[in-house]
Amino acid sequence: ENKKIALVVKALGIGFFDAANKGAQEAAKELGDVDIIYTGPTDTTAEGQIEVINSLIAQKVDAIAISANDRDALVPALKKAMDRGITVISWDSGVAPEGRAMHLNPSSNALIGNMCVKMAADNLPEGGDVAILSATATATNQNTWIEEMKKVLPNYKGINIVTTVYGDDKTDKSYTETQGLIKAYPNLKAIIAPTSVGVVAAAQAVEDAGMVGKINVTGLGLPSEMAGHVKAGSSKSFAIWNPIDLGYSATMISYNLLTGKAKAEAGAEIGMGRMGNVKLDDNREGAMADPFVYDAKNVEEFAKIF
Amino acid sequence: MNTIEHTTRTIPDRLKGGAERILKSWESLLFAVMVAIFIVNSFASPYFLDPWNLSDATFNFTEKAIVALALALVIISGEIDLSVASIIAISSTLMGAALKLGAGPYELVAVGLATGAVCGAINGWLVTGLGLPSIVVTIGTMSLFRGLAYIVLGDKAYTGYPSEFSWFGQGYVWWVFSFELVLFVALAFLFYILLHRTSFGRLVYSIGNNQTAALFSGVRVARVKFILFVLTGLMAGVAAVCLTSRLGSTRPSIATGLELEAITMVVLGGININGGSGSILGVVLAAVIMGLVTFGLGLLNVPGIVMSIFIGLLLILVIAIPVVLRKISWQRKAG
Amino acid sequence: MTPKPAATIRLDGISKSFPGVKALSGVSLALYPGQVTALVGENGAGKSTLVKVLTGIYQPDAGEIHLESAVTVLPSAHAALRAGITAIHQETVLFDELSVAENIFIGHAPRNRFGLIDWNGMYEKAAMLLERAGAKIDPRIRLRDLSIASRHLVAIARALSVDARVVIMDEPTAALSHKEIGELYELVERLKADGKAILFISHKFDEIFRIADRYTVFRDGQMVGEGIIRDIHQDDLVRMMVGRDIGQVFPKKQVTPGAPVLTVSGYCHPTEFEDIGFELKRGEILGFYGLVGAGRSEFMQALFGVTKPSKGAIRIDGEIAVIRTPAEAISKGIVYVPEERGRQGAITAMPIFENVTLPSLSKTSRHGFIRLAEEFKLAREYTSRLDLRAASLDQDVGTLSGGNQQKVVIAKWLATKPKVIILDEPTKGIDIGSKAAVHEFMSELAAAGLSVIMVSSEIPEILGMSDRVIVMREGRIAGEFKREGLTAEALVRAAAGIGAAA
Amino acid sequence: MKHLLKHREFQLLFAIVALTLLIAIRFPVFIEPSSLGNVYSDTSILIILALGQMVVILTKCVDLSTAATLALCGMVAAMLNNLYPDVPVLLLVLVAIGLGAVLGAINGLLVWKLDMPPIVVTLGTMTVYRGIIFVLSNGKWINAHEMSDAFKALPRDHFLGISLLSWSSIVVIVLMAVVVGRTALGRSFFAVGGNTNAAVYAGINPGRSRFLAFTISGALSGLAGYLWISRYAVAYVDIALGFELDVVAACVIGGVSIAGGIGSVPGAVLGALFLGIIKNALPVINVSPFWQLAISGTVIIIAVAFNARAERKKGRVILRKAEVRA
Ligand SMILES: Nc1ncnc2c1ncn2[C@@H]1O[C@H](COP(=O)(O)OP(=O)(O)OP(=O)(O)O)[C@@H](O)[C@H]1O
Ligand SMILES: Nc1ncnc2c1ncn2[C@@H]1O[C@H](COP(=O)(O)OP(=O)(O)OP(=O)(O)O)[C@@H](O)[C@H]1O
Ligand SMILES: [Mg+2]
Ligand SMILES: [Mg+2]
Repeated sequence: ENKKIALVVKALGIGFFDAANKGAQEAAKELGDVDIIYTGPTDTTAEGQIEVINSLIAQKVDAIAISANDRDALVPALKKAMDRGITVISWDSGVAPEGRAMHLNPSSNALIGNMCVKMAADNLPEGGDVAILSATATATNQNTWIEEMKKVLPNYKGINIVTTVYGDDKTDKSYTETQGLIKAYPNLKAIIAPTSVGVVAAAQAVEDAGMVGKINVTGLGLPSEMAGHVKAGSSKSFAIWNPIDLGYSATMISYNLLTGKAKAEAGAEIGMGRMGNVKLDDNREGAMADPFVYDAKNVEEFAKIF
Repeated sequence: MNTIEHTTRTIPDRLKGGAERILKSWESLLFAVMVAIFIVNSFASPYFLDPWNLSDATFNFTEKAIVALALALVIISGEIDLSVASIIAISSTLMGAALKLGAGPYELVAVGLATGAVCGAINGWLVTGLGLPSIVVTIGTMSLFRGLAYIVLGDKAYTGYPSEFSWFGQGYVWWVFSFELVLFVALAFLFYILLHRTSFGRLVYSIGNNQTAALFSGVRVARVKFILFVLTGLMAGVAAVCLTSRLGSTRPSIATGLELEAITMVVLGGININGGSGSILGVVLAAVIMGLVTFGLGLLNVPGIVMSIFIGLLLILVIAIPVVLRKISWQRKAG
Repeated sequence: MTPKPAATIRLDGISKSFPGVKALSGVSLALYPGQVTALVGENGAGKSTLVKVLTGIYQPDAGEIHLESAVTVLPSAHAALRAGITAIHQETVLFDELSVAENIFIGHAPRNRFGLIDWNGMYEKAAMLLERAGAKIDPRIRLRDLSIASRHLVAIARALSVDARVVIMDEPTAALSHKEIGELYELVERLKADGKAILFISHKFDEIFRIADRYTVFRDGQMVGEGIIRDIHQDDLVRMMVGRDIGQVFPKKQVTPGAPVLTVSGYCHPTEFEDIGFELKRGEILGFYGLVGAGRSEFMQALFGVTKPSKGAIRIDGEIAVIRTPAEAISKGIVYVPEERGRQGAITAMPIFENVTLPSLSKTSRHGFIRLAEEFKLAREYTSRLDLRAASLDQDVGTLSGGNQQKVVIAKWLATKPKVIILDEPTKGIDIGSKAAVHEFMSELAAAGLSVIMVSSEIPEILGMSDRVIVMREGRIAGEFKREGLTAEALVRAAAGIGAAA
Repeated sequence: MKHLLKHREFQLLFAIVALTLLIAIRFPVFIEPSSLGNVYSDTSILIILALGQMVVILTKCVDLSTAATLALCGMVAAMLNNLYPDVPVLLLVLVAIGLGAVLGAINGLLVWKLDMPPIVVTLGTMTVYRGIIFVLSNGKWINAHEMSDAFKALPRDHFLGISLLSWSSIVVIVLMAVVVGRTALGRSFFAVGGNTNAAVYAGINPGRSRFLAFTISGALSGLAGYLWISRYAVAYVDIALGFELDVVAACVIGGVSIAGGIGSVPGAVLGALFLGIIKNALPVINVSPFWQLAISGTVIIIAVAFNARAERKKGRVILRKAEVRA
């Protein structure tokens, strides 16, 4: 009997998560006795994820690895899953500690926050106004990163964050918000969008407004989606961790936990196959790897992969 | 000089027998559909026929169905309320705010219900007091109420609801019967009585059929409609309590899109969208059908959007089939 | 006897069924150029259905239509227009939000050379047609700003806008007042002179005998007779139509009015009526006469609490009463049988018994819970008192004939045991047989001690039924008359505002 | 002047100008020609959809499937472009319009031939059409670099200093003004919605008129689908989710009566512009994003109340004296 590991994502059809699924399949092949159930709601809501979790509990899966739409709202449903003997971990976007065995951060939040500001600052030797375009106002990881960005701000002289707007991970809303930023802040020099949907829309809006060279869009994006905009010059660089590795690692961790090869406790080290080990902190959280920066030199190469 | 014969011919009360009525009714069609889906599900997935799983499945529809019960009355009266999901959002938000002010579980429930009722009253006043069409009023309040939730909460969330409070959305009354399910059954029974067994229900039907004639018959049309909107707000408040308790937290985006599912339930349940006819039993059956379909497809890991294709087709087919059958039978008679 | 010319249009063996009703079974009808054929029959005899068959709105189940001796099929209203058949329908079939010109031309508007609607041409032609119909109306204004009579003139202009061989008029005078009716007669004469074949449907016999050349009688969807008007006596025509004799037309019982029940003083409304005051006694029938649009319905509706008066007071049995809603009026014993039965009176998609008990629900229910047995009992009692004809009490009111629907509405009010019943045009559009029935129980109600207010625009009815008559003109009381010695002329003068004859 | 002010359209125009000036007081950049041009560009799609929705509402129906139709047509156009980058863009635009017309016609047929309530039909097809996108695309996105440059360029190119996106809405406005004002079909929409029964007597087939109204709405949604996808250079399942309510709101603000039979092309256009300006201006004038929803909700309610007052029957005047006084 194969082990059933469910990879639950924020919403189906997002390139980032499809890539993570690739990694999960790779891990399953490596392990041999694992079936991956790749699932998630259609739009990014907690209620949708709860329905998915309920049907996974009913199917008696062995493990659930989830990227959460809401840090808190999923806790009761996931608790129920754990009560019924299912191993639950979160990855990418986390769940509150009582709702999961452990959480796998793609990278450490502090590193991501710092990286975002650094990418903006590297192109602004004299400093200048920077705006943040986030996803939904409730997105856990975005909010954490924005906090981290604000923390490191004093280290970058002259960089001034003027506002944070929300594109709700919708292209049209992100686009309109970007247009609004361009109009409202004539001195705007850079837009940081720590979301793969927002960063693409922002780059598009900057190009359409003829502001290429004046405003630099940076943040977190997928090479395949950003390649065109790097070429067009609206984005000089952006960062991301490798989603394939992330899906791979989440699957490996789930497998190790459910087979009892590892325990999710503070301070524990859990194996992630080819990705090495992750060390858990007091909140039972760990980081996979550093974010990786893409620019005109390497983006084409990676665009073919994810 | 009395030329009109006063025949003492009495008119019989009813012509059609009860059995014939029941067999030909919409509810029997829905019941057949429900049984069919149940059987198909049992064969399609080995996990379906498990009491705990079925119990989990009820969470897929109870909150929406509670709202749908009251919405059904509003729609029978010829109006509509698109703002129910937003009322849930603001109710939940104010419950969270009350929590921060130190409210206990029962005070939280009171805040949730009261907020719902007040929002319903606002809708009711705009529709009956100012005489505005309910479809556009509630498109407006839909944005307004959710917008208020965003103003209060922004990117924050309320968490840390007390564990006693979580019973409303997660607790079980007995064995596999959750509090939500029991509450829904009880409310369905109450709404059944209200609509089909009280004079208030009769007034609702009369308004939906012909508002002017109802007014000219002494029905307090505005008052009845106002009460219906308040009732719908109140039920949205009930749903907000359940949902907030089940999620254990509040975000302003809570319950997005719930209004369309509730309306789909009402329409699938055989309530005439133009008002005047329909029954509570139909709505209950439709709720169960929708719950079974989504749960059955969920067990097969069918993506949610594909499920919604099924629901959409079901909606069109269930309404179209009787029409087509009637047309065919006429043609036979004529030809 | 005039030599019989070739018929312009001839219907043969036309049948039409609706689910559950056979509206027409094998009827025939012929219309001749330059002649007016009157079509008479009880409510529900199938007259309007025949009109709809002739104008392509309904397709007959069987039978043939011969247009100038060629068999014709009329698959749509458009086809009928092209075939030169035009009609003024019984219901107003116009568009409130469109301009007068468009109301006249919708469906066949003049086009310019690009195939687009030629608005200017349309306005010009509309103005011409309106003049022909005897109306002074600007074709550019919106229909909703017109009075009811003007609307009918627009409907007539619409009928004239096609170059028709056949003109059909289904109860065209029902909503017109004296003066406009006269103009309509003139128009009919002109159409006759132009050689048009005219079908004229009416329940008013004086008018039929005045303008028709021929008659055709329908009963229960069948043709039961036809002939030349000059050769038949009114009584025979009625007998043919109803299938029995109608005795006394106005069976008014002599009642000595008792103490005042309702006293109205100084009732005003900003735009509709002003300073209305009168006294209504027990057992009295008080007639309200006036031209169509005199404001009688508006005043009655204010009395019933539908609209709010700006000033004024009423006393019921000597006590001051305030009525703000119909519910209050009903509880004080005032009820109103409205003019527009389909819209304001009956709830057509609900069963008879539910209609009857709607205002009495508090009596038939206990603690707000419905008791069906009580409801059926109440409904049975009052419907049988009015001799309602129906298959069962749970039948939808919409499936009843017009006269029977009216009975349901009246039964509904009698079941509340009112003190004052207001009947607004109680016999409008009702056939002669049912009319007698309505008059009969109106008289019985008064004899039983109820006070009746009867709004009517028909002089014979007013003269025949009322103990006292109040005439309204332009929202004010123009005169009050005792029954004795009251003449039609006096009424018309008061209603039209012509000074007393020398 | 007084006469002009009585028209809803002029009142709305006045409100729009006042609103724009108000914004300009705080942010003068907002009324620079290029900025206003942008706002119009941004609102073009809403205008196109509102005009389609208007004819449907005129016939006493409502089309809740516009946004889903838009998304499906846009996705199909994007997929075709992705698969066959050499197919001329104009052909793809025609395909999008044609597909939209077919989807609209399906709504129309269900309403016409099966007598189903339009709100139910379009509620059903709304979810079905969206689901089809998922099935077709397998939930995948089509990104900017997967579209040909010509495909993306069309709405961005300028002609006489105005973007082709704006031009497309201008063409649609002119076309719809002719259809609604000067053709028998257009007038039949008013007739059917104003008094369905009377329309039958006037030789109009209400079912057929509704069918055509839905088809027009579908075709315009199809066009809007292409414009949307190429504008934002991305296609996925949830494109324009919930946008149908904005479209209905634009119509209602523009004075189109939800009860049918009342409305005008300028009204619908102005309604869409009003909503567009608010949505564009709020980010500019620095209104917290959390306030935006509540503000647009309030605006809709106020607009409805305002229109209802204007529409309310000015009671018949029987009393002569009162008439003189008034
Ligand atoms: N659309 C319909 N559906 C069902 N029954 C109908 C329909 N139209 C007419 N009927 C029925 O057909 C019969 C003939 O109706 P019709 O309207 O032709 O009567 P009429 O002679 O014009 O009466 P009136 O004098 O009251 O106008 C009636 O019994 C009526 O109820
Ligand atoms: N121009 C109009 N616009 C809208 N409704 C009208 C118009 N004219 C008449 N009506 C309606 O048609 C019905 C009959 O009209 P009518 O003119 O008879 O009313 P009235 O003046 O109150 O009454 P009456 O003729 O009984 O004195 C009334 O219910 C009235 O409200
Ligand atoms: Mg008739
Ligand atoms: Mg009247």
